[in-house]
Amino acid sequence: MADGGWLSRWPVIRQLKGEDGRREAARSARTDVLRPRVEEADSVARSVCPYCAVGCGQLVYVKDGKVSQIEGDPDSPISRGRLCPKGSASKQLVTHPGRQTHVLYRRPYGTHWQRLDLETAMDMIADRVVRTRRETWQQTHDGKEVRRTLGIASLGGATLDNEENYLMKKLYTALGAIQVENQARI
Amino acid sequence: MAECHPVGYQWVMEARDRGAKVFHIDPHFTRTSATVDRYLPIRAGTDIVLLGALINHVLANELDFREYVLAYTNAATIISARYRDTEDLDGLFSGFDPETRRYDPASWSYEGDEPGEGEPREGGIRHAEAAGSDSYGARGAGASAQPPADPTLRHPRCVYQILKRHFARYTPERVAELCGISEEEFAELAEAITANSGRERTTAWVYSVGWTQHSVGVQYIRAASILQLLLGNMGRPGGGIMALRGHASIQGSTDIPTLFNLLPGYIAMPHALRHDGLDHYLEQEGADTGYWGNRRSYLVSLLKAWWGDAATEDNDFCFGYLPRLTGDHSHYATVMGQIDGTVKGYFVVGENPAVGSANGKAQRLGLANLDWLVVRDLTLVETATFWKDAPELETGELRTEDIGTEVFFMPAASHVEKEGTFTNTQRLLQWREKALDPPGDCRSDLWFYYHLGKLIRQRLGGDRIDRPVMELTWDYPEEGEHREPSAAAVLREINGTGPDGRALSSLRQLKPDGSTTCGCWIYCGVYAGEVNQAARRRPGSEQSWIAPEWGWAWPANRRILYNRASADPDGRPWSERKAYVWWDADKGLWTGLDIPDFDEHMPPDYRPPEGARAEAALAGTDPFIMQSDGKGWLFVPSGLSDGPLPAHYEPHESPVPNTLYGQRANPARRILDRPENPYNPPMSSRFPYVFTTYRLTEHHTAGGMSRPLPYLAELQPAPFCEVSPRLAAEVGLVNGGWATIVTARTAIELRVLVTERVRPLRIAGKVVHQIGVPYHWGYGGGGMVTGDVPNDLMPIVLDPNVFIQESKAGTCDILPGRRPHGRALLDLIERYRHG
Amino acid sequence: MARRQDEMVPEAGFRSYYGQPVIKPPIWHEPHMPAYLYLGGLSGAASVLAATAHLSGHERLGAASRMAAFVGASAGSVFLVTELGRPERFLNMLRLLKFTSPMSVGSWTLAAHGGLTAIAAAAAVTPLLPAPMVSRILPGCLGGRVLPFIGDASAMASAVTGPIMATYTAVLLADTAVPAWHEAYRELPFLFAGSALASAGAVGMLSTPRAEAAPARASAALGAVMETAAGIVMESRLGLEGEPYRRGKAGLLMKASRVLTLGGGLLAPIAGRSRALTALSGLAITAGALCTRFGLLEAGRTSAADPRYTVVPQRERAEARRLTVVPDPAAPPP
Amino acid sequence: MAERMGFFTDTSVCIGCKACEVACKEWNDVPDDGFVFRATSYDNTGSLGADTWRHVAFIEQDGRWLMSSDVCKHCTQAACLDVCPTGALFRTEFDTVVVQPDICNGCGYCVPACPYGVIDRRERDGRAWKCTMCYDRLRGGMEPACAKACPTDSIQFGPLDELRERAEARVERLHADGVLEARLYGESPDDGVGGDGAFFLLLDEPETYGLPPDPVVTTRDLPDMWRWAGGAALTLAGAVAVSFLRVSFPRVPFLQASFLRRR
Repeated sequence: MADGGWLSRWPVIRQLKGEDGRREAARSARTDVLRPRVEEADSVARSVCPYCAVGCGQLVYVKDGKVSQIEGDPDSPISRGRLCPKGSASKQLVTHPGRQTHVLYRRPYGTHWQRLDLETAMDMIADRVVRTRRETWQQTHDGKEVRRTLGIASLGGATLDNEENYLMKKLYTALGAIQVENQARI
Repeated sequence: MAECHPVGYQWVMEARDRGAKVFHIDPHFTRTSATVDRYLPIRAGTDIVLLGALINHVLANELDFREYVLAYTNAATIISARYRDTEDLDGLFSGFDPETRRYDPASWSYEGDEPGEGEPREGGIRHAEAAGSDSYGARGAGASAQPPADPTLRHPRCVYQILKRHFARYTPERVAELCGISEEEFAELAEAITANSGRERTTAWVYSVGWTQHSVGVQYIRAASILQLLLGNMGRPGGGIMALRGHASIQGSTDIPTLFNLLPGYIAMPHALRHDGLDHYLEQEGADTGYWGNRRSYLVSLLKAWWGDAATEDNDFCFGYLPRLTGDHSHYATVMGQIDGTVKGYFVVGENPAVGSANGKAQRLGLANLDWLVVRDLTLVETATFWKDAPELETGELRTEDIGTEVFFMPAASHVEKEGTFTNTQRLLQWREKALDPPGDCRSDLWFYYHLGKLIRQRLGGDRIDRPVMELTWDYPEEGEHREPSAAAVLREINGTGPDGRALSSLRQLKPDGSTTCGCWIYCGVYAGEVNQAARRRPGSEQSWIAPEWGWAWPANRRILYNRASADPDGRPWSERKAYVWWDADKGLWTGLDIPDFDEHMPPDYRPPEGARAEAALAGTDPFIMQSDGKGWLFVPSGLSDGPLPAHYEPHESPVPNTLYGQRANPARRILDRPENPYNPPMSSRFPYVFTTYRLTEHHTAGGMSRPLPYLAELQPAPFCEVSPRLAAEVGLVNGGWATIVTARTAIELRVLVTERVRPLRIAGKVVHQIGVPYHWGYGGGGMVTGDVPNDLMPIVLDPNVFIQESKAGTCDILPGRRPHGRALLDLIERYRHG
Repeated sequence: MARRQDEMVPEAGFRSYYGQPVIKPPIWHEPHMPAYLYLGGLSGAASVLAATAHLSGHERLGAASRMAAFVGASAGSVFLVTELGRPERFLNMLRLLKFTSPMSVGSWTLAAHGGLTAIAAAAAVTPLLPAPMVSRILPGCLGGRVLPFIGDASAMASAVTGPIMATYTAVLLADTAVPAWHEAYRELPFLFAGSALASAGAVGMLSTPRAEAAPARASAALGAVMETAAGIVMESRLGLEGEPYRRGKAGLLMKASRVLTLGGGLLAPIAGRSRALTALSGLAITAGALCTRFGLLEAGRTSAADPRYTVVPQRERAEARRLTVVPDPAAPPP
Repeated sequence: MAERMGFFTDTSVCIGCKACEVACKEWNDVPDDGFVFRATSYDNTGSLGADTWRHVAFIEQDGRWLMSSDVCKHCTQAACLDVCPTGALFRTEFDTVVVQPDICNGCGYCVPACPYGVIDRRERDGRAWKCTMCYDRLRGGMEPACAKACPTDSIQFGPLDELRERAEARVERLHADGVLEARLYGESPDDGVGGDGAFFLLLDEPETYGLPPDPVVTTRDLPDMWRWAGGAALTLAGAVAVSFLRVSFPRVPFLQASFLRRR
């Protein structure tokens, strides 16, 4: 069929040459070159599903800087390549249009969001932490040294990485923030 | 399990295929119920009656695995003569103070171990107020290594006899009366689990938040532990009690806790009123025998990891830098602090309390009273948008223009856009490779906290308040265009280093003198040999069924905890079928399929010399090495806040009385009696129905990671309740129509699914209807599908040990049709509150 | 306890899954599909009428029928193309020739028939046009000599494609899983042929002077009788599967069709002297033919939408076979 | 040509998780099917269609809850393929039935032709869509997305002959275990569609799951249909002739002349 010419590719002509009209003759040029898109991935990362705690292995395929597929890792002795509906929806989780990619800011008593650049937002948050910490610092409580602030609290989800939890606890503890909690309590 | 952990459930299906008999006990007929041998519907909040009756069945018929029980549990240990049981005090244990509603556990001690005057070493009011039991869960409270014991089990004060007496009233008749499980069904269950336990066989229990989210949740697990210890099912393959955890790294979030009462590795946060310096703290916290005897090494290595060279022997290794607790600083206390105005700034990181925590209104009122709020997430969850779409705006309780909270929404990187480890439900750490950079302003939480820490340090001076921050080791290699801190470097810090600066390979290398560092002692070894062990990916098909070279499990890559118990006291497997680890006398070490959870060179005939410490204080026959006496605790002499043994108490909100004891509900449960948190009166005709919440396969928690996804949202597009045909007929509910569920907190509207999967139960002579409510929906949150918030119905009433809310059993009323809106909603609730 | 359907999750009984259809209803739209069915049938029968009229010297009737055949085929094609989900790809209809696909056969037939009727119509129209205009459009002798010949030949040829046009659409409907259509595959072609004939007759008698219209009237009458007879046979032969033709909107349309077609058809031969009656008859037949087509589509939809029509006959068939075949040891006990 | 590949969906181990529905959509980029609370147990996608290529049915019965993942049957004698005029539908080297989206012109004929109600036209797109058994994945030696995801192996993929053997063994095992209602559906090459490339183990009558109890490929009767149509066509021609006969009989002698006459 490589011999070009629309006429020779015209399925009716191919039918006349003896090809089956419900098989070969019906195939389009696109069909002939169809391959699984994961074959064209630029990279594959071995990951873990972010939903429940079973810890199913995931393979994350990336093509042109975008996730092109996420599916089960057959090597995982936990999941053997299988995924539940949530795990199977992981690509949508990371690519869906409702995902926010900009910093948003709501000023006190404000009625709408406004954009803020990341650096400004980080500076503003750091300023607030430092200010609130100073303003609410407790050196002692009932005569005992406590070295803490009850003015700053934190609640983390349980999809945080261990390394993230570690830095959070480390920083908060050094700052004297003790109301540091997690989904694990809930 | 099929519902919430479908991929894990493949192994249950496989076990069934090989002949395992599977029971499902749940108030709600789920996908699991549909695929097991026997489904037993139970009234929510009564599992201790069932488990207690199973324990009674085992004890009364002497079906326990006696050799195991004698050798490996504290069945023979003799308890203080001051102890009084619920049998004696009509539902209370000795030591209860009605004033503070707290227990003094002194009388629960082993004989000869009773504390003197004043605050006991572990337990007690201050301990209880700060959720101290949380740390004991893995830790083992103080008790002596060789307490008095009666191996004949005849002593009236030995644990075995106390147990027998305590559980005698937990009969099949009581199960039928309180749980709604018939005597025949109970007999089938009891027969199955006892027949399937012993040398040749093991039985496993699997639970989830259906056991924990109760005002007596910890004691549910305790009850199962007693049963499993009696049947010899702990530390053995195919045995155990498995907690199926619902979030990717919720296990990791307790191991390396972002929890108020814990430091990494279940080390208790210091308490201002209980501890002074480092030495005093170590003296007060935990026993000297068993592995906790090494706690100085664990804590000092942690302090060295955090404050590096600044931490020296002379300054208690900066122990004083740790802020002190003075009571309850948990999530719900924090929310009350927000409402009261003490909490000014709040970070919410990958969490959505506005719809995900009990009593959503209290959560939102708290958020509305902050100075500033930082929300980090993938989408605009309700916690970020409450100021413009909270239900309280419609009722007039809040007005956007009056809410002074400054809100920062910081978009987060997804799991494929950062590297790091999750710890799964079996304590397995798995490293995720990064697939690509996060888009736009999205950053990992690692990036956020690292750079925030740097910015804060730039703003601080050197006074005594700021010194802990300035001296903190806070210098990680930065990678890539976003200057992402190296997660591998953080993991290596967690693993710890030796005096030579090299990564440690085992927690046994940790030293009390400050020569080692370790961010989390139970994770020590995850970077052994300078290799990220959590990143190991040897295919399962190329390994044994234990798959030791896939990821890394704490501690020391052991896949079954306390697996010394899989061998008999002499170190031989209980049976060939159940061989797991065993003593190899020729080589003089423990060996087997898994890594032995035991000092590998300690022979079975080892007996500790007088004055021995830590693991050396335990015998070669003591498998439960974290406990001070090396035994599995049937009876808990200290550490728990609500009793040494489980007792059935009705949920805080319950439509029926407790027919077992005069004491209706858990006397030590934590009640937050405030205007924001009104309760339904127990046994109230206004709230005649039991309701329970749960998850569906198609969604995740409060929906933050599922509602915005069309592929998941379309599968379960609306909040609904499940009711029986009988209740539907009584109340006038129509399948596919609307219902309004009312509690003292609020009323929400849901679609109705009338189904025979929900069965009315006959409880104490009357029909009790249960209503099931999946809790995945919220009013916004970028969700494709929105609806009222089921968690808004929930009261805040907490388990006294770990401060988890009772969200699995409450009471409510149900009405046909949609709810009123605006003021009319508040009026409706007022009417219900005041009858 | 009494259990109503709406009281609980309906128990998916032996019959169906929540009362949902087993098969998909035809997705074809109104008026496209029924209009095409009418126009295609009209064109097909009209071309036969045209050829026969030509042979028998009914030139006016012939010319009118040629026009009807041409307009039917071309307007029908427009409806057909616009009915496609991707109209720009209508040429893909001629990628293959598949005898298993009535639509493929129909497409080729329509292509041929459309071309033939166009030429035939052109030849019929040319003499009516002013000669200068013709010579401007057509070069040399083409207008004068060749076109009439080709036109006649095309008209004759279209008498071959015409009956196919008039009946293949019956196969098109019958060759589906829609019980009301499939089970009617014997009668449907006659119904279509009759209706097409009546339609062509009606157009013929409406557009032809009374003197030449007798064959058209006869065709109309014969067609109407044929359609009615086929319809009666069909409904009496089909059991449950025929129910959609008798019920609801489809039933109304089919009844209206019956009255209009038969009324119009019987009126046709006797309306000769009255233009009004002729018009009444012709319009009644046309309306009847349209009702037939709309009714058929509607009946097909009803038939597909109710799982009873799919399940019950199949269940009976399966049961009958089970009773006659040696019992399968693996089969569960009843 | 490659071996014939197929699905064996063993509903006795289906846990109704719908991973198949989602995995299919993720791989094949199938749009959502709307957000409708249907109050039909846990089924909110309703049925197979252009935007749902795997569909999990939930049937609540006394004491049991049946779940079953439905899919295109990839019939041996596929009506959709037979009636497709453009050749958009074709039979692959794996003996599966696939729509080529670059060819389909949305004529819609396949839709009512399918005896299982599988294929449908996506109205906002104009073309017909259905399960391809992940034809692109198959060409790369991968298994279809749904079968790969399925947590309990309820959906099994492989050479059809092998699957048939496995299914027979499974039914025997279930019968031995007392599950007498277990039966195969669509596995027999002798059925009305020549056997399904995707067949099922069911625990109740097929119609309970929304499946036709005795489907027959409509084109089986096509030769007959053509014959009847031929008869009708001839009758039509005859009727026309008769119409002219009665009134123009006298002109018959001129017929020949009329035909030859030039204007």
